[in-house]
Amino acid sequence: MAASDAPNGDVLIRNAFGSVLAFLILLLIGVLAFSIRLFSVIKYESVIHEFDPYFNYRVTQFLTKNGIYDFWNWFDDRTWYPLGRVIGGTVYPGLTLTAGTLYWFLHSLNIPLSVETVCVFTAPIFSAFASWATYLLTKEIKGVGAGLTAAALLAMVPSYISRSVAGSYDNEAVAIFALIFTFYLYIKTLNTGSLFYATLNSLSYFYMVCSWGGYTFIINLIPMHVLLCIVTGRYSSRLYIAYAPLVILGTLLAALVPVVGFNAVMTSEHFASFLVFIIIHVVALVYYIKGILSPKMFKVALALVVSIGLAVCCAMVAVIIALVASSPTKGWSGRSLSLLDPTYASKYIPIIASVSEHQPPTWPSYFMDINVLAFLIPAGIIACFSPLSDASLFAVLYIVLSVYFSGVMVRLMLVLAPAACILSGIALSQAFDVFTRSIKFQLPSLSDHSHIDARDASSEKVVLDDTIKTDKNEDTPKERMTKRSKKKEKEPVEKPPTKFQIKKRLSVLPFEASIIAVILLVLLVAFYVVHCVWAAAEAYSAPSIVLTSHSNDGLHVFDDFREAYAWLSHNTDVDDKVASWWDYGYQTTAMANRTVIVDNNTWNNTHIATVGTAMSSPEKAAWEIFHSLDVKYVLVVFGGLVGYPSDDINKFLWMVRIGGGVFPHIKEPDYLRDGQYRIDSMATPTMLNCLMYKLSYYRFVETDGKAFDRVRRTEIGKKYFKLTHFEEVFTTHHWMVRIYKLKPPKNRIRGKNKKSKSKTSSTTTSKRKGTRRNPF
Amino acid sequence: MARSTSKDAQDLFRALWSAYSATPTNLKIIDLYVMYAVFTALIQVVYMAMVGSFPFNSFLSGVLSCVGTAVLAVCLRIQVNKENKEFKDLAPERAFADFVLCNLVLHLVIMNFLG
Amino acid sequence: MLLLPRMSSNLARLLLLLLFAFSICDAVALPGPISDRHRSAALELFAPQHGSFASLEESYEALRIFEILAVREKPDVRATTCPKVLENLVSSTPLKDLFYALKVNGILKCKVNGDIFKDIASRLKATVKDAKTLVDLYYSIGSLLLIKDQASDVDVLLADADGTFHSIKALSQSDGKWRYTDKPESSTYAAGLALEALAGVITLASSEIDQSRVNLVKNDILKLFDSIEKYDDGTFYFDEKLVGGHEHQGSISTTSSVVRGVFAFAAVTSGKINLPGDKILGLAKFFLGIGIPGDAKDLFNQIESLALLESNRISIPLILSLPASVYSLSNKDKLKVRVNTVLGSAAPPLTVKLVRAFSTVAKDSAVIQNKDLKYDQNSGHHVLDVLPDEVDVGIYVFVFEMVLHDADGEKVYATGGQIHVPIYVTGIVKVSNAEIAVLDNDLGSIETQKTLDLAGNDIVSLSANHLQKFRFSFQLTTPRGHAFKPHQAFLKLKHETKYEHIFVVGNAGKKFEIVLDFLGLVEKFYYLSGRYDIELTVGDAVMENSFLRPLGHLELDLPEAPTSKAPRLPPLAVDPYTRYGPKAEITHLFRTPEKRPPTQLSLIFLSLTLLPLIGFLVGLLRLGVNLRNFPSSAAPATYAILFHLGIAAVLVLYVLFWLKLDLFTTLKTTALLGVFLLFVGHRILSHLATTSAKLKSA
Amino acid sequence: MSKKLIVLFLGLVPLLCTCFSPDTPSDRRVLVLLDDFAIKSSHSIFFNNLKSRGFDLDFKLADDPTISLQRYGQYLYDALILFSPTIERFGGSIDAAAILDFVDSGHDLIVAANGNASDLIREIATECGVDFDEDSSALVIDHSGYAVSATEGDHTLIASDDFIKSDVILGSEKIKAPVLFQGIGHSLNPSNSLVLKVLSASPSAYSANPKSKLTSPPSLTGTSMSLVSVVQARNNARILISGSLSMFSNRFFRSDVQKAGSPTKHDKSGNEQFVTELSKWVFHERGHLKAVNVKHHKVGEVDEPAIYRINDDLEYSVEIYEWSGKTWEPYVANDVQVQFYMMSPYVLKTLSTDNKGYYFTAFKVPDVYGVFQFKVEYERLGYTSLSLSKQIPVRPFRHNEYERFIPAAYPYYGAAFSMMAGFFIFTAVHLYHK
Repeated sequence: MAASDAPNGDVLIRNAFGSVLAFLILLLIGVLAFSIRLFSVIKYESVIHEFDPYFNYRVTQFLTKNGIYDFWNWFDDRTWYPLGRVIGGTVYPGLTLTAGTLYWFLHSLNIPLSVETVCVFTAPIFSAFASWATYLLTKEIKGVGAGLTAAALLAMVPSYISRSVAGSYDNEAVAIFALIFTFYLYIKTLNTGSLFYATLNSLSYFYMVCSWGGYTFIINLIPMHVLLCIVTGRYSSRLYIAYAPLVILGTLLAALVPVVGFNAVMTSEHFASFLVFIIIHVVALVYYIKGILSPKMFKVALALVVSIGLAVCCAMVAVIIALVASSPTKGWSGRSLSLLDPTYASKYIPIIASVSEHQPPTWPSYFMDINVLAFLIPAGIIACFSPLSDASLFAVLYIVLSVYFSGVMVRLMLVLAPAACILSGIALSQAFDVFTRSIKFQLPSLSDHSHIDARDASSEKVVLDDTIKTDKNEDTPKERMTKRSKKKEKEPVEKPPTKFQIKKRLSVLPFEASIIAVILLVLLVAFYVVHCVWAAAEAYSAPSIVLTSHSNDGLHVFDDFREAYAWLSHNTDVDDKVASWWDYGYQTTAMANRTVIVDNNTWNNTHIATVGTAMSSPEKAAWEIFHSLDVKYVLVVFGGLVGYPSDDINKFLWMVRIGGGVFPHIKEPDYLRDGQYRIDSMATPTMLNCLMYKLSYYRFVETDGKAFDRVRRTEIGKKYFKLTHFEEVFTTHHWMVRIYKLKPPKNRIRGKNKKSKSKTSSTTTSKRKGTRRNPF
Repeated sequence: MARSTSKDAQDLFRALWSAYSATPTNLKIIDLYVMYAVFTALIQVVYMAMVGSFPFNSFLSGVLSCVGTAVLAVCLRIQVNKENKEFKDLAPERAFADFVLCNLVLHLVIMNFLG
Repeated sequence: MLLLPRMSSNLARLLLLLLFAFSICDAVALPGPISDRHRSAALELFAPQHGSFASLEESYEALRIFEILAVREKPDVRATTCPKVLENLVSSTPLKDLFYALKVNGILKCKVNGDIFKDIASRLKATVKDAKTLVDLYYSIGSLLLIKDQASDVDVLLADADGTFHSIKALSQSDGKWRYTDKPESSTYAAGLALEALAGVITLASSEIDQSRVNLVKNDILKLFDSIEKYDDGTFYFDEKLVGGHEHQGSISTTSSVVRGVFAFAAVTSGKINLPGDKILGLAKFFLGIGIPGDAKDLFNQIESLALLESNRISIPLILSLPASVYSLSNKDKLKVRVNTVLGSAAPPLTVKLVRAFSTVAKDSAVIQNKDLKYDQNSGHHVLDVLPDEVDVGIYVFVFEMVLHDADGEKVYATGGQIHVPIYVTGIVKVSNAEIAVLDNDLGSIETQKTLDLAGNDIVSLSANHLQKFRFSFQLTTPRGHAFKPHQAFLKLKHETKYEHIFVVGNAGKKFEIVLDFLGLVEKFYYLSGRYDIELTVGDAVMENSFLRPLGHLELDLPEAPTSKAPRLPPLAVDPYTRYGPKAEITHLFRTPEKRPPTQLSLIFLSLTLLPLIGFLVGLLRLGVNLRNFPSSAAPATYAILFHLGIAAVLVLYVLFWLKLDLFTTLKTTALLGVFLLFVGHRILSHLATTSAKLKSA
Repeated sequence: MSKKLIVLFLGLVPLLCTCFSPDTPSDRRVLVLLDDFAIKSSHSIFFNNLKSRGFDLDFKLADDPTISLQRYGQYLYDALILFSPTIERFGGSIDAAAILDFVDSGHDLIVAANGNASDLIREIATECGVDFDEDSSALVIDHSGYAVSATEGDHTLIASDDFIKSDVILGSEKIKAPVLFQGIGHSLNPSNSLVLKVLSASPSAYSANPKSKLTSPPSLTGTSMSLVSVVQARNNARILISGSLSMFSNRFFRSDVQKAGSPTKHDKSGNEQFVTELSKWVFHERGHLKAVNVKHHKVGEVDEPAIYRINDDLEYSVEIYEWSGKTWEPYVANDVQVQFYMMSPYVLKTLSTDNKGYYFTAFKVPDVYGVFQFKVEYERLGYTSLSLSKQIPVRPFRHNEYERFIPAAYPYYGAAFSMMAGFFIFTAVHLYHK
């Protein structure tokens, strides 16, 4: 199509050259995105990280072994004993299916990779896809240059790396790609207004729904955008085509995913889309009538239609409100409620608040995760406003929302990252654009050096770029592509030429300033790159299953978790039930292959509360609870010896809260000495007698004479005690995992009499030795 | 006042009618198609209101298939409408092809969800 | 000596133990002599299986017992046993069997001709000469003895009696015990055997045995008696530590073997072995104390030893026994005492003297001093006809003494000096003017008072609150009109929830009174209001009319338990019969299926939903739809048809999918059809496009 | 006598021993610990009775330094009789802990105490849940229920006839004559469900020192005081604890008995029958159950599935037998129950039986998925407790097991298909209309 309006051959050639170059760059970006995530494999080994990935891994294994239908109907009786869990119905299958297909594909090509390998490398691969998707999306918004920059930025943005290093086999790894791609298709549909893209859009939305609970972000963001367009009077029939089919098909497809099911229409995360769906129809009708009527008649019509429309809307709103009110938790599931009201979770749902990644982030974490992008975002926003298209409006909306959400939950940084990349990509490219152009105008002399006719501004810029730009191969094609893209689709950006004129006139900056600015920008980018590489190498590629610590006497490796799980799998019976706090449930099932009571899929609060109660009860009560659950072994994680901070004692208050939430006899204040949580001699007796304390610190004093806890930095309160209902069966090398066995019930019940003193018995003996009774 | 509004309404409708009658037949066909879909949807909603939403998935698929059809038809109508300047360069046949594709997908999903 | 550690322990215990020690050493129930129950027991223990006993040993024991006890209806086993005896005599059987064969023969007097005895005797002499082990010597010498008095004409005299005597004596130990062989471990049982054997040697000696040796043996006997053991009831016995290699002998068989040996030896030696009489008496008591043994061996040993004691040369124990040690004042019992020999035959003329009698509570004040009991000829009892008035109900210790009429009897008989016997003098205790009252707390003003006759069975019902007191009192008087303090005087309050509270009713003189101040007791009563049943238990060992009777019930209302320290009730005993037993059945309630509308309705609406389709078609016709645009030329037309067929195919496929196919086959087929559609559709659509373009241009 | 030597020999050789095994539960080799060999004679009737029932008795002095319960980690005896009330310290390797381990490893125990029972014996009893009167000089006294006797003046010789009503423990034949008892009483912890009062004192009985005056109420009085108790431990080891050693003695076996206040005079006490029946129970000659062939399957199928679906119909069956001392006889009862259990019983049904030891039932799996258990927990007075549990998961419907083609949904189907039809028509019309 470029051919259609390319005036002459060499432009054509240049365009072709540019596109090839762009393609190459994209390829490189892909490679970068993939390779920057391999630090963990290089530094450690090719293992699955974290907790959830182990579950996904296990599920994938099941899928590859038993096929898709068994997976769909998988009832897992080895978790959540004795309730069991319908995996097929409660898991987001996207990731698993993806990996599964990958696996089958590879095997059909006779590439015998193990399931684990596939799982480990799924995330990097998809992050490459994600960066390409970013390119596409940004291209739709602001042209090729911005696209490429954004793609490059996203390829190495830390917050995304943190979730997608090789081995962190988690939903987000795939979901981010799906998210961006969906947005891309939405914008694409919006720009072209073709049903074909609309279909694709809903399909990729389906994939997103399969992959991650975050799909609600999409199904809320897009309606908002539509609404915004309508309000700002930017309604166009393309908007209708982009939106209406998406709602219908999307909803249907979402309802196909078992885990979502009827929620796609029942819960109120989705209501916004329906509301907007109605509104857009009304608006469409209005516009239609406006189109076919004479303005004067239209006045009348407007009155009528609007009134009707309003009536309908009100009715609908009423209905929706009613639905919301009727549906459970006011129709909003806890997590999304905690989105809207940051304090909600900590107030009502401790189990959600207990997860660290549900905590609101701190400012450093912003800097850590998106680094300089944080400063580029505003620039990007400004850039989006000149000029404002539907697409750029979308970008702005996206960034605003995601900033808000990320402010609520750390894990939503992930949603923020692409937006940040897109906008800063736009910002950067615009900035370079401006500076370079001004530089060019400062140097007319150079212009005749150029052997290219100066008719085409962009073409000249190319040469200038060649001479000046450091990162030329990033910028030269940009302009071209923008031009081509602009040429390609007429409607969305019909005023670029005028824009260019304006730009040329306005942005004439002093030469030195521009140079310095460019250099500064380059430095900025360089700094960003350095930071990202550091983050990828150091911060985010530690598989929390194997820990290392650098101390003065070199590197220590703590492989206790796998040691413990191996012990379990070798020394316990296959049907034994292992109780632990839910964080370790997935790993226990996946690595030790033992039945667990609760795991990281926190679907049953009561069950978790039961375990929490047991952990915070005194030994006997705890024993009874565990016994009623047929628990054979209890596993606790204890960092006090090596100073591993995220151990059960530090999580203990959450157990108390969660337990207390369901069983009122567990009261948090009983475990706090005037408001603060301590385990030293000042701790409350309830604390010192609860199971968790005992199991963690049993025999701890034997390690060093005085039982000094390296995490809490204090000596523990109660050092010498015995366990009556539990017996220690295994403790790992660094004491990080301790496994206890429940003792069987006592064979005899002892009487009440006290044990006799030896003194009295001695006297009685002396008495009795005197004479013996005649037995006859 | 009421008279005036009713009168307005009357000649509004007259005007509407005249304006509408001007529309080409193929658009009318589409409109008819949309009407048909909408009515089918309405009947189901009535039925649901009467007997309750027991096979909810069936109900959803039934209604949504109608609504979807309608929506897609509307999209088609927008695209093939000669007056619509936005889609001058989009060939109606291309639009139709997309329409068919979209429909086929829709019905596949419906069938899957119908239970 | 023993006291010191006790001193160091607490004083209460000391007193208690002293009491205990006293009560044991000075008051023992005396066993009576052999009675008919022994005879019946003997008969049942020695029951011959079909006419004969298992072994000769057993048959000997049986016959011997029957002989001693003079059992009349003894089973006649002669016919079956004699053949056994003979065969054992003729054939060269082990010494033991030979020995018992002879013993049996000694009783049954089977016909055995003399020369059998002769060669047995010669054989035995040979064995005696070169026998090493004690057992062999014992049996052989015993057999010789038996032959001696069964066949007088046989010469059984030992040529080298001294040598034999020496070889036996050589096995003796310094402590008076003997060894079976030359192995070191010694045995008391063996001592018995040895002594018996020595006695045999002495009798069989052709020449007089050196007296000094005999005296040595006598010393051994004395030493042996130093190792005698004593039970707390003053009985003496010999016991045997387990000896390796030899089967272990219980105290009965050991003792009896010693008795056998000693008396046999005493019988054959001139001069007296001066063993203390009380030890002999203690042995007698021991055998009598056994009562009736459980198995034959013990019975045999018991009876035979007693028989030996009955007629021994050292001292014959006399047994003083009381038919009853419990005397009821109410039915004027007489205090009877019997004196017998161990086998129950009459004692020599003597008078039983009641040295003194004192109550266990006041030990030093005797109620009776030197009193002779009158001998009653026809009953053979010594009777104390009337108890003096000082003797009230209570526990006493009577001290008896036997005074033999002929002076030198002391040497022959062992009377055991003063004999302490506990006597329980019981009687009916008078229970009088019992009254039960509820008082107001501070000023003991009586609110309700009831008197009741404890002898009868009348019931009171009272009510009180926690501010009041409960008083209950009664009097106890002995037949002699003294105050009586029963061992057991409990007042029990039992709540309807089965919680019991027991109080000891204390006394001042005759008057027993208990006052319950509920204010102080609410804690103890677990704040349980409601009906309390009152029960009185009065009982004592010497109180013939001990009773336990309900006094009625008390409606008590106590304050609510303060929530701060609500006393958690101790668990009540669960009735074991209700603890088990089947539980109530549980059946699961299934979810009720959603209500279905009537099928007709659905069908109606089905048709309704199809109506719009009709409407659609009709509308199409109304609009005057035509298919003029259908391509006229062949190729596009086919494409068109194919295109629509394709769509139809896909739709049909969908229907099939809904009917039976599964997702993946459907998807695959759809993909295929899709490709086809793409192709065909592209052709037809492009064709249409060009035609329409032509039209425009035209 | 020589026979006993052989017995002893057998006892010492663990290889030759017929060990206490689940398929023949009753005991064989019994160690008897005495503190005076005379007891062997004075209680010979009881011992002979045991011998005649085929037990190998091995008599030892309790302080014999050579005694030991196990050798090479294997027990030499199936049961232990402690007739050594006064023993303060056992000989050899035995101590209280050893004896309790003996019990905890499923062996049986008979303990007899008397007036001056040692702290060791008391402690063993306490460990088994029987608390003898802490006052070491106390005896059971009963001024209303004593045995009339010319010689026993203080009423410590008690004629008790308050037996536990259980045929399995005391045999089907009623014990007519009262049982003579002279010794110390004990109390049971009411919350202890393992211990049973076999012979309990009369309401007027109490436990005190007959020689000293009472000041405070005695700790044990009335029917709450127990004279003879049995314990069945959780591992079905059985323990008999009697406060009176002489209860087993020949003298009491033989003597006549007349309960105070009752005119009838039995010329033989109930001791022999009582003790014999009790010993039969203790030595597992009675009341020992076993369950075999636990089966469950869907109705109409034979082999048991790995997992059930909700609303399946299933059949459950089990066979229960009782040990008669020689053979396994079918156990007949009508109150055996099975639970279908997940944290709480969802179904609890009484099994129907064919009176030949075969118990069976059928029920519908609840419409709740999860990991269930078939639980049979059968506890009856005097019988060994049966506790079978079998884990079985229950899954929800598969995606294609739900009901389809529901009449109520016809209109929706109709609509969907009419849409498809309409679509088809529309394509044609739309394309070719001119």
